[in-house]
Amino acid sequence: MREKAQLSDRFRDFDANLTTRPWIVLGMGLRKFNRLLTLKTWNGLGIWLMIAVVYLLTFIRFILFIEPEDYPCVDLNDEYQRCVPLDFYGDLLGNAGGTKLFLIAIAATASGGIIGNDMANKSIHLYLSRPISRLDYLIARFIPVFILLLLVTALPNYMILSSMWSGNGLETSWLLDRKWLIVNIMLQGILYSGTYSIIGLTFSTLIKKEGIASSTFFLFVYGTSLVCETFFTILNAFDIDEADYILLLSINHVVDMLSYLIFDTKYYVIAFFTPREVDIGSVELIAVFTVIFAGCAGFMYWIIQQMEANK
Amino acid sequence: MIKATNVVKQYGNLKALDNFSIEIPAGKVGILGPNGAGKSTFVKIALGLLTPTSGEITVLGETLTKNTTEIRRKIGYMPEHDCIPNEMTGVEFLIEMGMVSGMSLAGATERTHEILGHLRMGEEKYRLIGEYSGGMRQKIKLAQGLIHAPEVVFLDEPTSGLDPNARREMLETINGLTDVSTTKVLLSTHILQDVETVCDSVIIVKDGKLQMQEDVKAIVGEKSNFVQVRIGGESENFISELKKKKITVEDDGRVLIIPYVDHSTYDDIIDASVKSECSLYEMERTSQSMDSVYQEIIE
Amino acid sequence: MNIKLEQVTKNYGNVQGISNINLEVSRGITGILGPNGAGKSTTMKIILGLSRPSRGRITVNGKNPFDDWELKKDFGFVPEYDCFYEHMSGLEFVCYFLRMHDFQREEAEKRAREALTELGLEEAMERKINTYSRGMRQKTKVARATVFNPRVLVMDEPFQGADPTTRMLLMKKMTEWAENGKTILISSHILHDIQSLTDNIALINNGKMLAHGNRHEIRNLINIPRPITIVPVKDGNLRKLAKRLLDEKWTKATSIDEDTNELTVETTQTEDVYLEIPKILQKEKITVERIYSEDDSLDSLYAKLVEGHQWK
Amino acid sequence: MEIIDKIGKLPDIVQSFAKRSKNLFPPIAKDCIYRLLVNKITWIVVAILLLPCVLGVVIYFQTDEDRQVRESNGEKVYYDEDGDLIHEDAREEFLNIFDLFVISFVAIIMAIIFSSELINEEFENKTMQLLRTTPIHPFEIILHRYLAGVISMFAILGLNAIIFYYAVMMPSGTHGILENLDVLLMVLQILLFESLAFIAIFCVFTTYLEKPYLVGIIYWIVWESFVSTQNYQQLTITHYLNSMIFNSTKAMGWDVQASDFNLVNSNEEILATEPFTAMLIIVVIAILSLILASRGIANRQF
Repeated sequence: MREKAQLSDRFRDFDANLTTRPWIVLGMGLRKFNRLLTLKTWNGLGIWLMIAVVYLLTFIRFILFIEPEDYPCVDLNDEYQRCVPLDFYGDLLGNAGGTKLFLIAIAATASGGIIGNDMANKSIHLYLSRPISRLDYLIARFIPVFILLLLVTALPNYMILSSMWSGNGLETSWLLDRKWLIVNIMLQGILYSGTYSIIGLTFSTLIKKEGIASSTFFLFVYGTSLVCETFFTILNAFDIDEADYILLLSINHVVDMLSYLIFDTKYYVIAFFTPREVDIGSVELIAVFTVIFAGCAGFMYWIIQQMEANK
Repeated sequence: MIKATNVVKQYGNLKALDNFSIEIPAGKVGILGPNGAGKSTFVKIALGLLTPTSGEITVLGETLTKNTTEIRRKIGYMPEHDCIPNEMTGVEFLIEMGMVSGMSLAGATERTHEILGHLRMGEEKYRLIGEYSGGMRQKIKLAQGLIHAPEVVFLDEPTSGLDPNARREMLETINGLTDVSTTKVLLSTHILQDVETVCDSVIIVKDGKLQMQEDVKAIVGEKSNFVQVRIGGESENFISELKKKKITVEDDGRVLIIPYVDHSTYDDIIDASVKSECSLYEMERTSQSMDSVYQEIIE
Repeated sequence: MNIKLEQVTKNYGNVQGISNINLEVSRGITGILGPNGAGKSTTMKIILGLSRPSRGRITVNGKNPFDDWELKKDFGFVPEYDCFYEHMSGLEFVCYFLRMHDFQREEAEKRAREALTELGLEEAMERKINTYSRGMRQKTKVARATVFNPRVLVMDEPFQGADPTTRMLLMKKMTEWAENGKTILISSHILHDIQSLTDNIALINNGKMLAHGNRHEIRNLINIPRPITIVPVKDGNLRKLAKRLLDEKWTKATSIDEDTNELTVETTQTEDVYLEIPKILQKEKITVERIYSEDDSLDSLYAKLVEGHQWK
Repeated sequence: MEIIDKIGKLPDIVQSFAKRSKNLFPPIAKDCIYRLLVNKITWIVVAILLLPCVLGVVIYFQTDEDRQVRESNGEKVYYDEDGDLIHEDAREEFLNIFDLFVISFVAIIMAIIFSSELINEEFENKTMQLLRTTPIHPFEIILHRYLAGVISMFAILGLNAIIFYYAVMMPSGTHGILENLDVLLMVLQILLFESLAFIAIFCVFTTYLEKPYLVGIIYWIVWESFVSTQNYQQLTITHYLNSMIFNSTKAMGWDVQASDFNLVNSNEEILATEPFTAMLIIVVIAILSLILASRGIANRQF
């Protein structure tokens, strides 16, 4: 009896000692990140495997076979350049040789159930009844995918950078001359990670089943990119100048173009084995990107807003 | 504890709450009402999950219209539907919920084990929630509402889907809550017997309006003017025996209802049972139950 | 309709669902009780021909419901869980299943309207099901299962989530249907409801049939003394009555609660006691206002059986 | 003996099914088609399907000025800069893109999506249990859903084919559009048989498997994409579809080789099946699949 009474006293006078909202959100995100990388589920295993593939590719394709003097950019012909940080995001197929396929696959696997599962088992109602706002919840769910993607976008690029730096004898001046590169790689990483995570989250909100959401995301992003590129090639065969605009339909290409914009390089798509320049104004590009990004974010927020109201 | 003045909530043309004013006292309070009467809407407004179309509501002395998220630190919520993920263990899930409420890892862990101990969950708390039975799931749902030591906890149909044993256990737990903590309980349910056993006071809501607010003890226990009798053997003999005494009997198949005049009615019944050689299983002057009160108010 | 289960066993892989269940139901309401996972739903599904028993025989009017799909026009099933085409309105949903029962379109719509109106859904029936509350869903399920006038009605937790008004309405309907000769099997966790609906129950625990029959008969099977509580009107008679009852050979013990003015008698005998006590009361001229046996309620019967008591 | 008995009863059963179907088919079809049309994934597929059509329109406006007109028999016939007939070019583009993109990619994905929406969703929503307590034979449950699926899939893809055909053929004027209607008809025929075959096959997957998506996609990649180009390609549906295209185009007088459609084995022997036989085989496979699927539902334990 004595013991029970003690327990009851502690129970009664318990002081939860709650922290503030930013910490809750950050903690939620980090814990979810931790759960994503667990080896206990097939999803986690798959993500680990794909991360391994990305690093392997980085190591073989970029670290071993690129001469330090070719870094970061080398002229492809008179007009176009091949830049390693850009090439990294290129297609695995074709002669670009990059990791995009795996990046999208990782984003699809990681983001598929991230909100959809909460909606399917209705635990979202519990999260929303906690002292966080709906926007906080969205941010907390955005963080893990975003961090995960940064691990496979910006980080390998920095690894290439540091290996090139060591190839150049670890001189500080070399690094100081390429300050812009360090910033650009980060910007680029954030751009890719942010876009894929928010689109992934949108699909997860839209389709409540994890597997279907993942595959739809993959088909939507990678499929449209393939289709648009095929059509771009065909249109080019007909010598149509406005063919460039068809690439705006593919999120992949929009992000690619933005990333080329960051590096201030001419964007090209390989059609019939020759690079063809794609010339779309930066204003249009940023406008399209903003529409996509804001559309996805707004849509998710709207769905979450609807959650309780229609119950 | 909760005070609402002229709260209106409108969904399109539908008025879920219509000029709803109430002052809910502390303790264990039951909310009753038909489906769609506005119970859930009220609870969700009080939780800050919905904003009322107009009107003002204060919970624990704080106005909800200003800081809807902050007030949730003081409120626990146990939803009606099944809403816990299958792929986590009970302990993991509760710690996660505690930390989402803003607790530290150590605090949440300690509290989780304390609550689960209090709810009499043993080693199974380390198993995946997907393997739990309905009663255990319900306990986890209750525990997540209590994890951050809230001042009020809203329980939305805590006994739905539970088998009789689990239901009894759940009711005992809720009953004991006020003994071991300062948490106040607001319970919404469809099972009137639950309110009878658990609550101190009861609120009945219909069509978005408050119909009644009363102490449970005051309503249950008032005697009615009927005696209920259950007999074995030939009931025809028994009835005709009573008819000789000019007493009308209503037979609803399993029990007989006999109007009560005074104590002599009891003697008449016993007399009739002896004469007709029917065994008398049960004789009782029916008292007012939650059922009859509820029906009276709703219809 | 005559439903007969003989030694029915059902395994799910290595997990035993139910084992050696014998049950015969012909008409009226039968309540199936038991804890969660005891095998109530499995039994119901076997009766409905939704799953095949691993061993044993199930016959409905002499036919096996699993193979005989035409037999199923007599089956109405109210499942425990939600199973709707959420995009349909309640009316469309009921109509849809009426069409599956080979009713023509106009006929189906007329019947569906009638059935839904009868259950108090006349306003909601044009609305989509995904806007329904739980009580309305429950009513829609019941309407769907009864609209084609089946002879067997199997209801798994029909009162779940239904508000008291709905519950009372459904209970009234069930009594009506039972009087019209339907066979109704019903399971519910709220013993109070079953008790006010029927005395005929089947108790299942751990996949085994514990008892089947009238509530009172089942109580008589349990081999423990039954306390009967008597409340006299006047205080003075309390001790007198206690003393008098102790003289009887079937009295094991008596106890008096002064606060509530209650006298509790523990008896060894069962049936005769209920005849004897009124006689004694009459002879001694003691007026009592209450005679009851707490043990007789379904609640306590359930607790005793499920917790595993001795049998005679 | 039992089997012989069953076969003896078959005409009666078929007759009673046919009679009942008048009452059963409309509600089921209405519900199924509605479900398929409001499905989000269907609309994503439709959006992807519209891309080629947009492309065709863009090409038309771009090449508008370059083409040359000659009058013959009062009809305007269009030629390109090199003096070739535009419609002969365009019809080949039409068939190539449609074959590559729609027939061997989108249509199969769509069949997987549709069949799992039709059958698997019902298992998950547990409405299948309710259906199994109604006096309706498992074969009828599957048959009417299947027909509804075939109708909607054929309608969507067929409409898309017509729009795409029009978009691609626009540069060649009315003459070109009318001249090559037989290509369109052939494509529609292929689409019909493809819907018939694949929805039935994926229905079998959905009735027997918990997660039919994965198996469906593996089946598509391994069986219909890989095996269909190999020596034993007669085992795949794609082979029969290809044979139908090959034979029809040949009959239309196009210059095509069997190897264009992978209809050769490793010894360069032509494996193409006669078109009528191919159609028959597809229909038989569909019916057998439906019977298999209905057995799956009948034996399913809930």
